[in-house]
Amino acid sequence: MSTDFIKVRQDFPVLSRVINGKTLVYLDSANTSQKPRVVIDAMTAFLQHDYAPINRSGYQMASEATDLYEGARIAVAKFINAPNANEVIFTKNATEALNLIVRTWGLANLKRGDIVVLTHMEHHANMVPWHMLVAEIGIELRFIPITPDGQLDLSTLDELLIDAKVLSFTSMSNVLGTITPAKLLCDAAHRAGAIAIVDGCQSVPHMVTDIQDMGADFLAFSSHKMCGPSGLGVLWGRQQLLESMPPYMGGGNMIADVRLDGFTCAELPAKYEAGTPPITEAIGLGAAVAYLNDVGMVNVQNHETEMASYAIDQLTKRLGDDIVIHGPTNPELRGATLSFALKNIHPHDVSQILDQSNVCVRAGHHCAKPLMRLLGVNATVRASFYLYNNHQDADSLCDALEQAREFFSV
Amino acid sequence: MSTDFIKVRQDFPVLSRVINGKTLVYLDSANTSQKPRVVIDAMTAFLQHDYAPINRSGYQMASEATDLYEGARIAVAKFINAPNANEVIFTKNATEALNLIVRTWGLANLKRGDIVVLTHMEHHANMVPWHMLVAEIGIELRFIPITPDGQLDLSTLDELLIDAKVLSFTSMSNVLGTITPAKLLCDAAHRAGAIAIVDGCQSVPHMVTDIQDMGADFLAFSSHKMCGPSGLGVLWGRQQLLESMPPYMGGGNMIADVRLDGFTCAELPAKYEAGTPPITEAIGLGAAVAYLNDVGMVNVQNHETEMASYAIDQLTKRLGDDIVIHGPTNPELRGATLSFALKNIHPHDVSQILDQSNVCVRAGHHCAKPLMRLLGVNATVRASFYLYNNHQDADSLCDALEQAREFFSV
Amino acid sequence: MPGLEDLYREIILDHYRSPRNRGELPPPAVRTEGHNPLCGDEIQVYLAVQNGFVSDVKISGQGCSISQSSASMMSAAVKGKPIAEVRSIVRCFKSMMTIEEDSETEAQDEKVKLGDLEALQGVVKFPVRIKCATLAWNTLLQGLDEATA
Amino acid sequence: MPGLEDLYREIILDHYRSPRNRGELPPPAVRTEGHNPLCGDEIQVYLAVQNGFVSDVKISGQGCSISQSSASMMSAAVKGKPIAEVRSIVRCFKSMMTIEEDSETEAQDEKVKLGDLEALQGVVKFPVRIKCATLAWNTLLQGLDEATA
Ligand SMILES: Cc1ncc(COP(=O)(O)O)c(C=O)c1O
Ligand SMILES: Cc1ncc(COP(=O)(O)O)c(C=O)c1O
Repeated sequence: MSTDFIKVRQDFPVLSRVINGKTLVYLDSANTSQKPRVVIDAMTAFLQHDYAPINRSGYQMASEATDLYEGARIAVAKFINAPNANEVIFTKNATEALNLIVRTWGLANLKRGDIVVLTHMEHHANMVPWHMLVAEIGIELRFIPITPDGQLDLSTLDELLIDAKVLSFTSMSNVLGTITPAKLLCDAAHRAGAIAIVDGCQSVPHMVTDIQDMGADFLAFSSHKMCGPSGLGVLWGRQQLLESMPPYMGGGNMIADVRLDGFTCAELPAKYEAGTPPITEAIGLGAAVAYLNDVGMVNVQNHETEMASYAIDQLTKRLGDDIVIHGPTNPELRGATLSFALKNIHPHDVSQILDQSNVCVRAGHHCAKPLMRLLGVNATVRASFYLYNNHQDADSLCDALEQAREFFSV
Repeated sequence: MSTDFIKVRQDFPVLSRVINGKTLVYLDSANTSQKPRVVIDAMTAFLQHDYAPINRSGYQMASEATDLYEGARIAVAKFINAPNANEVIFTKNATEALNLIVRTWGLANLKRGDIVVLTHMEHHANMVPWHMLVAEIGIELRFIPITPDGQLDLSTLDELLIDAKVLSFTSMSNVLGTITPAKLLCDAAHRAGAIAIVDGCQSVPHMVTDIQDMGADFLAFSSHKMCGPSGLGVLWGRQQLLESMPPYMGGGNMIADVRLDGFTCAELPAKYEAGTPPITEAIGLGAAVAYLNDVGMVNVQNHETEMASYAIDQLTKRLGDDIVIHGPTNPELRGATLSFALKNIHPHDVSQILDQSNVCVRAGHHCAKPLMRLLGVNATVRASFYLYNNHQDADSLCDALEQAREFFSV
Repeated sequence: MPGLEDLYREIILDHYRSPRNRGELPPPAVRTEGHNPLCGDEIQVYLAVQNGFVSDVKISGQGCSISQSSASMMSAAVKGKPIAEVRSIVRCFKSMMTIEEDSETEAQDEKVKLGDLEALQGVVKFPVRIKCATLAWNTLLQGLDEATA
Repeated sequence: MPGLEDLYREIILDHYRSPRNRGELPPPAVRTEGHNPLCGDEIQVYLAVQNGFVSDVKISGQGCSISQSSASMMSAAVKGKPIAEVRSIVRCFKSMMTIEEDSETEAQDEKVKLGDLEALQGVVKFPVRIKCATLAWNTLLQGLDEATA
C-alpha cells in the first residue's frame, strides 16, 4: 500500500541533474511533467528495434507496432475507466482535444444565441475556442464566478445553467490548484439539459479518474503532464456522441472510402485520427500509464495532498505577511499547485532569483488571463508539485524565496 | 562529395534487427522512415537531462529548451530555404498542415463556386479537406489528369486553371513515385491568379527543397518520413499569407491577450501553435535535418535515383511479364517509390509472403483511392527505398517475389 | 514456405482459384457492400431470402486470397439453409476468428459444424488478415438484417 | 547573489523603486500599449510630440523590475529630444539588446551615448528577460509611428 516515494524520485533521471553545483528542484509540473526512465526506455527501445507504421502495412513489425499503439489506447481507456477503448482518441495535445469538440460537436449542435457556461478559472484552451464560436456564430458565454478563497461559487449555478447547451469546466485549476466538484457539475449540467465537457489536464495526472462515475460527456487531457511524452493529448467522448459528430480533420486513416467527388468516414477511433498519429508518443504514454498504475493513483493523490499541506505550512511560517497564497488553503480542496505573490517583488523577478538556486517555477499568467484580472494581478509565481517532489523541494523553495526577499529589500 | 552509404545504413539501429533468422529489409519508407541513432540519442538525451517547457517559464532549463525548440525551427527553415524562420509552423503531421490551410486561408478566401484544382494522384490528406469545403461551402474541384505512364497530363493545365483560386498538388506521388514539375505548376498557378499549395511529404525527405526557387505559397510535410520522430509535421507559408489568415486552433501560446469577452492573436509562429507543442519531437527533427544535411540531400537524391534504376531493372529482368510496375520507368522522372502488381496474386498475399522473408512492403490503396480506381486496381504492392537501402535490399525483394510467384503457381 | 501453410491451406487456395457462387442477383435480392480500409478490398454480397431460407447467394468484388476464399466458402455454407441456422454459422465463424475469449461466449455452446470453413482457423495466427477473412461475413450479416427487417 | 549583479545593477533597482515619468497624458498625446505574453506584463506609453520634439512622455502599467526600470530610463532618455535623435536612441538600445550580430548593423555606427541605459546591457546574458527590457521601447516605437504618421 504505502509507496516508496524516495524510489519514485529516483525513477526520474532528470531530477539528478546538477546546474552550477545545485541539484534541480523541479516545481513546474503543472506546466509539463518530467518522464520516468521506463517511459524514456519504452520510446528509445521502440525507435531502436521496433519502429514501424501502424494501421496501414501488413508485415509483422507493422502489426506489432499497431498492437503497441492500440495497447496504449486500451491502457488509457482503463486508466480513466472508459467503457470502450474506441472512445479514446489520440490528439496532439489537450488543446486539440478541446478544439475538436468545439469544431465538431459545437458547430453541429450550437446556433446563434445558444448558451455555453464556462468558469472564470478556465485555461485559455477551454476559453478561446468558445470565443471563436462567439465571433463566428454568435453563441453566448456565461461564467461561473469564483469565491474569495478561489473555489467555484455555485450559488447561482442553476440560474447560469438555464437554457444552457454546454457546461465546460476544468476539474482542477492550473493556477489556484482548486479541485472542482466535477460529478456535481456534470449532474447539474445534465439536469439542465446541457452536455458536460471536462478539461481534465490538471486532475487526470494527479488523482483517480473514473469517467463513468463522474458522468462527463467529454474529457480532454495531455500526455506530457502525466509522465508521458509531448506531442500527444487525449480526447475521450461518449461513443454515441463521437459517432453522431461530423469529422474534424480530413485525410488518411479517417476515411472508409474516397472518390473524386467525396468521401465517407471510418469508424471510431480512426474517424478522428487523420494522418500518421504520434506513434512513439502513444507507446510512451502507455508506459507512463503503467508506471502511474504501479505507483497507484490513490498514493499519488495522498502524496500530493501531503506535499501541498507541508508547502503551505512552511511558506506561511517562513514568509509570513510577505506572501499571499492564492486559492484554497485547505489541502483537501486542492492539488499541489500553489500560486502566490511575494510582497513588492514582481513574479518574474522572483522566478529569476529562484532560478539561481535551480528552483524551477513558472511566473506569468499561466494561460488564464481572465482569472489573473479577477485576482487583480498580471502574473503570479506558481510552484507545482508532483509525485517525485518531496519536503526538501518545498524547503529549497522557501530558502530561495527568503533570498529573493532579502535581495530586493536592500 | 561521395557519401559512404554503407556507413549511412549503419547509422540506423533498427536495420540490424533480425526476425526469424532474417535481417530486416525495410522498404516502407514512403509510409514512414526509420530513425538514425543521432535522432534517437538527441531525443533520449533531452528527456533524460534537459526536458522542460518552452515559451512559458523563465528558468534556465526552460530557456535552454526553448532555444533547442526554436533552433529546430531555424534548421527546418534553412533546410527548405525559407526566407524567415517565423514562417515555419510545427503541426502534428502533414495532414494537420493541409487541414490548417484549408480551414484558415480556405474558409477566409473561398466561396460558393470558387475553383480549386488538384491532381488525380493526390493523397487523401490533400483531397478530403477540400471535399469538406465542397460539402460545406460549395467550392468546385477540378483534377489534373494522368498520362498512361503515370505523369501529370499538363496538356489542359491552362484551361483547368481558368478562374481557379487554388492549385494544390503533390510534389511526388506516394504511389507512383512520379516527381511533378513543382516550379512549373507554381508559375502556372500564379499566372492564373491562383495560390500554389505543395504537398511536399514525399519530396522533402528525398531531394533538395528550395521553396523560394519553387515559388510555392504553402508547403506541407512530415517529420516522420524524413528520419525525424512521429507526432510532428511542418507547415511553411509566406509570412504575408500567414499573417492575413484567421487563427486555426484556440488556446495557450497563440494569444496576445484573452478577456472574458474575446481574445487577440499572437504573432507568427505562435499564432498557429496552440497549446504545448511536440517539444521533444521538434528537437528530434532538428537532429534529423542536421543528419540529412551531413549526408547531403544531393547525395540522397542521387542514391535514390540509382536505387530506383537498379530495382526497376532487376524486377523487370527477374519477373518479366509477371510484374507490372506503375508510374514512370525513367528513373530520372521518379523517386525510389515503386508500386507494382504481380500477375494473379493479390497485393495483400504478396506482402504476406514477403513478410516471411522479413521484406517489409505496403500493400493497399496508399491513401490514394481515386488514383487506384484510375489504375483499375484496388491495391498495389509498394516498395519504397530511402537513403539506407542498398542493392541487396532490392535483390531480397526480387528473391521474395519469385518465391511468392512460385508459392501461388502450385 | 514455413509458417505459411497454416494460412494458405490447400482448400483455401482451391476456393480462391475456383470461387463458388460468383456473380450477381437481380432485385428483390438484397445487395450489400463491404470495404477493408487497410488493403482496399471490396466485396458485394447478393442475398435472396424465401420462406425463411437463404434461397440463393452470390458474391462479386475483388480481394486477396483470404477474403475471396472465405467469401466463397461462406456462400457454399449458407446457401439453402434456414436463416436461423445461417445466423448461427455466422456467429460460430466470427467466434472462431476472434483472438480474445471474452466476447460472444454464447456462440461457444452452439457447436455448429463449420466443415471446410475450419481451414480458415489458421488466419487467427495472422491478426492483420482476420479482417480479410471476416469481410464477407460482416457484409452478409448486413444483408441478413436488411432482408429480414 | 552571484550571477545576478549583472542583471540587477543598482541603477536598475533605483529606477524600479522610484520610476521616473509615471502617469498619463491627455489627448492629443498618443497612447500605445504593449504586452509581454510570457509574463503578462503590460505597459502604456503616452507620447506628446511638438515641433519635431518629444515634448513629454509618461509611462503606466505593471511589470517586473527590468521592464519597469527600462521604461523609466527610456522616458528620461527621450524626453525633450528631437524625434530623429529619439529614433536613433531606440535603434542603439535595441541593437544593444540583440544577441545576434547580423541584424541592424547600421545602428553600430551611430554611437549614440546611452548613458544610464548601458546598465541594461547585462540583460543580454539572460535571454528570457530581453523581452522585458525591450517592451517599453517597442511600445514607444509604435507611438512614434502613430504620432508622426
Ligand atoms: C503525399 C502525401 N501527403 C500527405 C501525407 C500525410 O502525411 P501524414 O500522415 O504524416 O500526415 C502522406 C503520407 O502519409 C503522403 O505520402
Ligand atoms: C487546465 C488546462 N487546460 C488545458 C491545458 C492545455 O494543455 P496542452 O498545452 O497540453 O494542450 C493546460 C496546460 O497547459 C491546462 O493546465
